[in-house]
Amino acid sequence: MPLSRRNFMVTAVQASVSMLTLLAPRWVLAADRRPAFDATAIDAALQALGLPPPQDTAEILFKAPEIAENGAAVPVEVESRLPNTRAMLLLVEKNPHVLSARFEFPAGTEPFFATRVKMAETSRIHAIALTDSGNFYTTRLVKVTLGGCGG
Amino acid sequence: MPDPMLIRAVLKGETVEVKALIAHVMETGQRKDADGKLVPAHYIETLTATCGGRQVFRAEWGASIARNPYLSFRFKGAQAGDKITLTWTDTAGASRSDEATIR
Amino acid sequence: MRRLALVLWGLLNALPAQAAEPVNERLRDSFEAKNQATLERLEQDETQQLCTRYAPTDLPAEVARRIQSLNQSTIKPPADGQYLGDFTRGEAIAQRGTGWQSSDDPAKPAGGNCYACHQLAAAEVAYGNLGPSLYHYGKLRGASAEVLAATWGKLYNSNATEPCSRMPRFGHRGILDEQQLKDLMALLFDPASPVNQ
Amino acid sequence: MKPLFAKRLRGLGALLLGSFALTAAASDDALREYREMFGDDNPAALWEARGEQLWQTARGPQHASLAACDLGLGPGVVKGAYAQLPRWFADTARVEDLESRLLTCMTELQGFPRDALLTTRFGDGERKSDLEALAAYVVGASRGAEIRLPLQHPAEQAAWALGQAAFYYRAGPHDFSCATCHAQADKRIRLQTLPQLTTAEGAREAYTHWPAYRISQGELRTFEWRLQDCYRQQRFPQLKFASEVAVGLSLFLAKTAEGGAMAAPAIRR
Repeated sequence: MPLSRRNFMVTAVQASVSMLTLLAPRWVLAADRRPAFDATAIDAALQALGLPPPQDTAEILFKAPEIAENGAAVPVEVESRLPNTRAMLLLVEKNPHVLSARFEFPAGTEPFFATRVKMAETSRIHAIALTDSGNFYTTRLVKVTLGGCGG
Repeated sequence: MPDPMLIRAVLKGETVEVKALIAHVMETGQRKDADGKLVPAHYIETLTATCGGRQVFRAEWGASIARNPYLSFRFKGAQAGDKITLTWTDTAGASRSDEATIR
Repeated sequence: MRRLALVLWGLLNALPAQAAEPVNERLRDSFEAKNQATLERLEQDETQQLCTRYAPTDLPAEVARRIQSLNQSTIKPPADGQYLGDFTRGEAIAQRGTGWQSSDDPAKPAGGNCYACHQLAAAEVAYGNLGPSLYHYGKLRGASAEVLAATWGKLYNSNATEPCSRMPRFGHRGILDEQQLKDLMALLFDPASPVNQ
Repeated sequence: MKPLFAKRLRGLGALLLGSFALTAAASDDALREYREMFGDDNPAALWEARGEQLWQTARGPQHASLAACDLGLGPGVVKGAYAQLPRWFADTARVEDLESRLLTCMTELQGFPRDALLTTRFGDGERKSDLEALAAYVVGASRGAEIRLPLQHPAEQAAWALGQAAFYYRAGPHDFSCATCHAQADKRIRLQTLPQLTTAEGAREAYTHWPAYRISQGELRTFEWRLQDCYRQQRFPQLKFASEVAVGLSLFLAKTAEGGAMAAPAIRR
């Protein structure tokens, strides 16, 4: 819930951007997506990808640890149960650059991925599924703990 | 020359489960070395998987995928004995392809 | 010949109670100075010598008394008589684990790394258990002159009351300065400190 | 991998001392979840693969492979060798651990200058360490092997005694020794479980899982790195690589862990 309030607030600018994307081809070229990886906020990353704010869903299975022993590698496993999921995004809200990854699933490939992501600090992680009938997200909060005898 | 990827591809029913470990520093450009100097960003930007001439998976990454990346995905339409090829390209223009046989 | 001597040395020192002094020289050969962590750090004061010599067995009563008196005399109360500083700064000191390592910048203030071993504020769940929980420290004990002085003494030189304590002698060894100790005192005693919520 | 992490976490039930112990117990479950999610997919395998390649390739000024390197079980025998190190080697007339022995083989057989090998003893990102890769390969070939250290040679007994003395040696600004953190059961620093290295169970838990892929560094680290980094955090000067204390402490802990089955390279925070 806080995600939609805080990060996906639809401003007039964004609304017009998403209107444009309706007219644009489904996928922008890969090279055109690179600037999204430099975005420092979630709404900016989505805007750079020409995506409208996604809706909350329970149809994305998102496995992430509640507490990470180390932020250098946090395992995540995501599976979409939404029909016709073409791609998924992984975003870490508090990272210097919020967009971690984009995965594309051609026909015959399951909308599933597992990887390990760096987390600069305790943060929400968002998984967004891009489907034929719109974009949907789900969120996990991962607490990154401090460790060790020397800080 | 980058080190080879370690790829496992196992057929479970109709689905091939692929798991890969990739030797790569995935430098964010924000880390300082022992001398306090910033280590320049250097990370894998794209990774594709092909099987029988068909692209079955594509990943685009930022610098925040963990060092020595782990990746798993699943696809249908292949048999045991088929070959799957993974190819990555990084921000320095380096790339590497490795192949595994589906078991 | 040298080898035979080593062997004899090894056999003679099979008991840890006898191993402390001769090992000093050989340790020196196995270490090298790095940045602020110079070889002098291998030199032991009398407390460290005694604690090493009797590890891991129990200290004889007279040795325990000797260590207590050696350390009791080092405790200096705050110059202005004020024990309590700022608990917000105290929390930061308790969280910080760096300081005094070869990899640390000696110009930066050292931490106390209290959470490595103690529970303090309830909000921090990543705390260790080598030491007792200090949650509600002041709330449970009050802040009488005796309690303040005893706690200051514990922070300043833990070996004055507990010989060979695992806790560093923060004041005596100059790990933390007087103001930092006061800030930690505030973290423990201030009614508004997160420790006492 | 499951037993690895399950074992580390055993005994934390004893923490139920007060209402706030519940928080610690809850954190503990969550850490188990984090550790288990890594499964068997340990990047250490990348080091093992590179190390095997390095072992077999003719390299160095003398253009030799390490096929003639004797790790204690005869020239070229890698399988099970790590589980019987450190040990006395007649050719060098010294007790050597794996790192020290690899240095010996790489200088004697391949002709690499020792100083150059020491410069890259620990890898850092793009600057890879051949020693760490070779260690990963050799240790991986001891998976399941039982640690056996008969200590029949007097020099091995002397190394054990030095290791034990070093373990209890208390010094530095913070008065730390190895025993400060590693001589009691069921203790943690922050959320990291501290193995009790004075018991067979605790020493096995620690020793059988090193070398390990260290998540925080994204590097494979050997046991000597583990010791050196402990001393750094003890606020001691730097432990010299392949020094008497490094070998002695390794041997002291390996002896305490005797009977345990090697399960390295593992994965660690």
